[in-house]
Amino acid sequence: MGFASSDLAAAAERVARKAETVADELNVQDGKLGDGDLGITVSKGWREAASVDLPDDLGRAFLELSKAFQRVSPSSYGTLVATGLMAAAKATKGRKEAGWDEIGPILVQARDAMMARGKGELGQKSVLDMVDALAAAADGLDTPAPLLKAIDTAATECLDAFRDKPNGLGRARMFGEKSIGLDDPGMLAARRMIDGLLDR
Amino acid sequence: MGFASSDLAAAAERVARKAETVADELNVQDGKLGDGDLGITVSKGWREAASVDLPDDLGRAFLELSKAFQRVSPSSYGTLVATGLMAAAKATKGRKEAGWDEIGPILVQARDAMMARGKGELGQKSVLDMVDALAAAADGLDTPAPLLKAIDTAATECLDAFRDKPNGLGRARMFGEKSIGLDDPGMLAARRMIDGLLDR
Amino acid sequence: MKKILNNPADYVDEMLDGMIAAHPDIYAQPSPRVVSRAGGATQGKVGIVTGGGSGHLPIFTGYVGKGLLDAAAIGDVFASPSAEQMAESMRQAHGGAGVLRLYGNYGGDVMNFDMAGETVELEDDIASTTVLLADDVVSAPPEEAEKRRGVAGMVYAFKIAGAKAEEMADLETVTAVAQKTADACRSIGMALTPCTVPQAGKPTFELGENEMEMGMGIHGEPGIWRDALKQADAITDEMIERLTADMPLASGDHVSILVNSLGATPPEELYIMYRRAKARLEGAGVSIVSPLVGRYATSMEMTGATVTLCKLDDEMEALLKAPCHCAYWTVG
Amino acid sequence: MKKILNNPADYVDEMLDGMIAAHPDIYAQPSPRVVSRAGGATQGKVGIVTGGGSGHLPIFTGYVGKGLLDAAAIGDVFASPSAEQMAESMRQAHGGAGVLRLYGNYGGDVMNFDMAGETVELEDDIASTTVLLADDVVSAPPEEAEKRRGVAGMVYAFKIAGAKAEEMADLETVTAVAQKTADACRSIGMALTPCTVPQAGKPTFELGENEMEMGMGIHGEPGIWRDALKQADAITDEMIERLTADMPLASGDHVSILVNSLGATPPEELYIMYRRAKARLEGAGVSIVSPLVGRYATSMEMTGATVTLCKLDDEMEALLKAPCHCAYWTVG
Ligand SMILES: Nc1ncnc2c1ncn2[C@@H]1O[C@H](COP(=O)(O)OP(=O)(O)O)[C@@H](O)[C@H]1O
Ligand SMILES: Nc1ncnc2c1ncn2[C@@H]1O[C@H](COP(=O)(O)OP(=O)(O)O)[C@@H](O)[C@H]1O
Ligand SMILES: [Mg+2]
Ligand SMILES: [Mg+2]
Ligand SMILES: [Mg+2]
Ligand SMILES: [Mg+2]
Repeated sequence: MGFASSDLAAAAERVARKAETVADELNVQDGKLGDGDLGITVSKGWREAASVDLPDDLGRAFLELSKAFQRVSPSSYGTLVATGLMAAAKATKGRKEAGWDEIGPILVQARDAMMARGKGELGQKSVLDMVDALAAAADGLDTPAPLLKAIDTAATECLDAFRDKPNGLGRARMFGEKSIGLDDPGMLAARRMIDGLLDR
Repeated sequence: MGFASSDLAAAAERVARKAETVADELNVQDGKLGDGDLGITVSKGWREAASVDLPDDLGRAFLELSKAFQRVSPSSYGTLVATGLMAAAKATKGRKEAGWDEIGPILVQARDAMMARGKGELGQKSVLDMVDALAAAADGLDTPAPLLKAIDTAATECLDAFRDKPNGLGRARMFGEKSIGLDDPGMLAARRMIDGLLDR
Repeated sequence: MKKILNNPADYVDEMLDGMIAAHPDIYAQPSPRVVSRAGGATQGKVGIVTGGGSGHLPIFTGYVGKGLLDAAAIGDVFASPSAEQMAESMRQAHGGAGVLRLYGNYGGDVMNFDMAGETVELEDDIASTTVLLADDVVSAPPEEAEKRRGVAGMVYAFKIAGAKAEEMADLETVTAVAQKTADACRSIGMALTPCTVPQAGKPTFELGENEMEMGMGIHGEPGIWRDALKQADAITDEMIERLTADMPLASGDHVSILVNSLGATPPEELYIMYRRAKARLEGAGVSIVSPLVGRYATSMEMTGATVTLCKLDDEMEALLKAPCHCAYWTVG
Repeated sequence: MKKILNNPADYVDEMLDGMIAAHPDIYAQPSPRVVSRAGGATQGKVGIVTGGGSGHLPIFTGYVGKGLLDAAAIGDVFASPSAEQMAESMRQAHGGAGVLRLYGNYGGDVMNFDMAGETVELEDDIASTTVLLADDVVSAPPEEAEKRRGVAGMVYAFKIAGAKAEEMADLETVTAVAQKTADACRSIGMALTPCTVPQAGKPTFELGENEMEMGMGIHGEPGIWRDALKQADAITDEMIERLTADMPLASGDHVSILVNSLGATPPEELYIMYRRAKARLEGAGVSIVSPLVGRYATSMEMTGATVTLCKLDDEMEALLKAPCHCAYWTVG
């Protein structure tokens, strides 16, 4: 048994609900070294995504989610999320269901697509490192509970591992040393979305 | 014995010194119903006036004081003070000395010139009413000490008498009822100049 | 004081130096605090001068230019120039056909410009006239309209009288057109944050986070009344209603409207107001001609806006559309 | 939030409505968040498009006009437009001779404009090129100059490339001139007070009464370093020194300089800065050509200023002086 379009819709709704409550936190975090809009980006994007009626075709469902982000959240982060969702759409095209064990490989494809779009590299303390860490954690797991638990742990470890490095991408890059000690807002946003998935 | 150009210079210096210390108070008072510049007007004007070398001819000495105000304080109040000083210049032209008993009549002439220049009337709660009150108080007195005392009392009484009336001239006019209870800033400035004369 | 300046006492002179240096093709400063056209007075043309305090750019000096003003005398921030500076501006503007003094109704300015007029009549034999802008509807009731202060309506008077003078009309005619324009303008202002006069060093009033000043002047004076901060449409409605109550408009009337920033309010927000004002006016059958939306009469860094309506006849409409050129406004 | 607006979510759309309504002879809005010239694309002319967040007027949409841009896609305040809106702006600008995408180097904008370029190439067969402005010297060291963000230097690129396109030069030529201009621009900013993004509702940073942010961007980002508030001349000196350290100027060089307000800073204070900048540059034997002093690239009601130097060759100088017309800038 894997996951279907209806699971995606339920997940989007949970994440969207969480996004509303963390919007301020993410704006503040983004404002420290950027333009302070990440909370808006994330909450608007998921609100729109959750409001869409998803088709049964899993690939087209991912595509709709991607388009929702493209429509309302064209900032760096929104565009990267849309790019990642597009990769998932390609991977699941024409199917009604996907296995939990596909999550790991889908995350790898999302990560690569996001790197190509944003011309970023791993190790620069961005959402890319987070997706990479989640992909590694998900690898080989084929049931939802352990998978979510692994992802949860990996997200925390990833934040911890990068906190004391300088940002090398996006607006925060300019602040160099000053970014040391601060969580990358894009990574933190991913962490909060996982909180949403876990109904925290 | 009356007063000479040197007395004028000494008086200008005392008033100028006082004007510096009350500039903030007058700005604040003017700011309540106006543009908050009266303290600047008064302090700049007297600073300039006190810095001028006054000729012995009393009329030309008053003219120099008037010109000092015209040069650096062309706001309503500065222009009115300059106009009043011009009237004094006309009244004392060609003389080295004037009697203390001339102060009353000179104030009457200053008042009339100021009314003509500013198209104002008595009773509108402006510096005009103050000059009028001082003129009446000085009338008939021919020695400095009683004259200063009479002027001092008259200034306080004038402020008290007008405080609870509305302003009818200048920027404060627009505020109608709101100006009730507030001293007219121009009257208050005159009161402070008398404080300066009295070395308070 | 959050301003970019050196010694506050030098604010105006350094500003004028920089302005002349940045636009030497448009402005000249023949004597301190007097700005004239770079080319000087036009022979045979009526000269138009204005004057008043600094801190209102483009008003006053900014509007010196072809199809607009010939010279301006400029005082300290929010303070009248001296009578002598005003007299000098009139000498600079005089091309042999007399001079119109066109400025806002403020006590100090009027006293000094009157003195200046008396001086140049005596000393230089210059014939001159006065037209005062008194367009701020909240500053006195209609019965005492002549006591109102002048605000952004000046912009229309400069433009329309300036175009008439450029047609080489005589002093009487230019004065009449200027007076007609002054009579046809109504303005009202509101402010959200104050500004700071450099030499005072602190704002003249304080306002809570959710308050606005209605009936704001352009000199950092407090407004006539204070209100809870409302939405843009509600603010615009109130402003338009107060203006049209004072100067009723009928279906078919032609008006120009100036939605003006007091400085900090960005054009984005002026457009939001303009959108509403246009809907209101056109809803009443009024045609808008040459609308102006931008920073035309300011109080340095004050946040807020003014709205001016100028009711046009055919002559005024044509003059409003005539060419002009200064650093802040080019038509044609 | 001390702003004049209705529902914050409607800020941009109402602003655009008002802007188009106020200047129907200059701008049109063929589809939401896409602004084109009122007359549409010019057949046979290279189209120039730009795009980026709202809240920077006159940037971006304000510079659509003759001798400048053909279309712009506009996002929420300080946020990128969508790739689809950018694609539509390119369709609107396309007159058969291809389209130059000319905009500032910001992550979201670049990702979306790249997507847009791919889309119109596939769907509409429109050839296009990209020139990114990356003029902010403090945003990356010289070795990584291509990572710098784009700020007010855009204004020069719009003007100079726009004039070249108006000469009916081909896409390659227009692109080369735009790139040459982008390479010749250096900018630096400073801020005294922040601005508020309507949908966020509060300022993104706080600053003490005697502090300033140096190396400020135009998106309400904090500056790169914080300093005690200095006098205008000292601020200007530091800015000029940092710019010329990055792009050395020699005696005899021709440069244009843009002293730009981030919004609330009034022209009075820009002129004080210009006065100093001019003395410094001319003191080094550099000639200033067509100086620009005013509000050319803003962050709504932010207080602060940016200084841009654009080193000119003969071609760029002629193009800078060529005619142009939009609601914010008229030459000739
Ligand atoms: N080029 C990029 N590649 C990968 N991740 C990026 C890139 N640029 C930004 N990010 C991520 O996006 C986050 C910021 O997102 P957002 O606030 O939308 O950016 P902006 O407002 O600058 O467009 C960063 O914290 C970082 O994780
Ligand atoms: N037309 C007038 N006639 C007489 N006194 C006046 C007149 N206008 C103003 N005043 C006096 O001047 C004071 C204000 O002076 P000032 O601050 O210089 O005015 P402003 O700043 O409006 O030019 C008032 O309090 C009033 O006493
Ligand atoms: Mg951001
Ligand atoms: Mg005053
Ligand atoms: Mg004053
Ligand atoms: Mg952003």
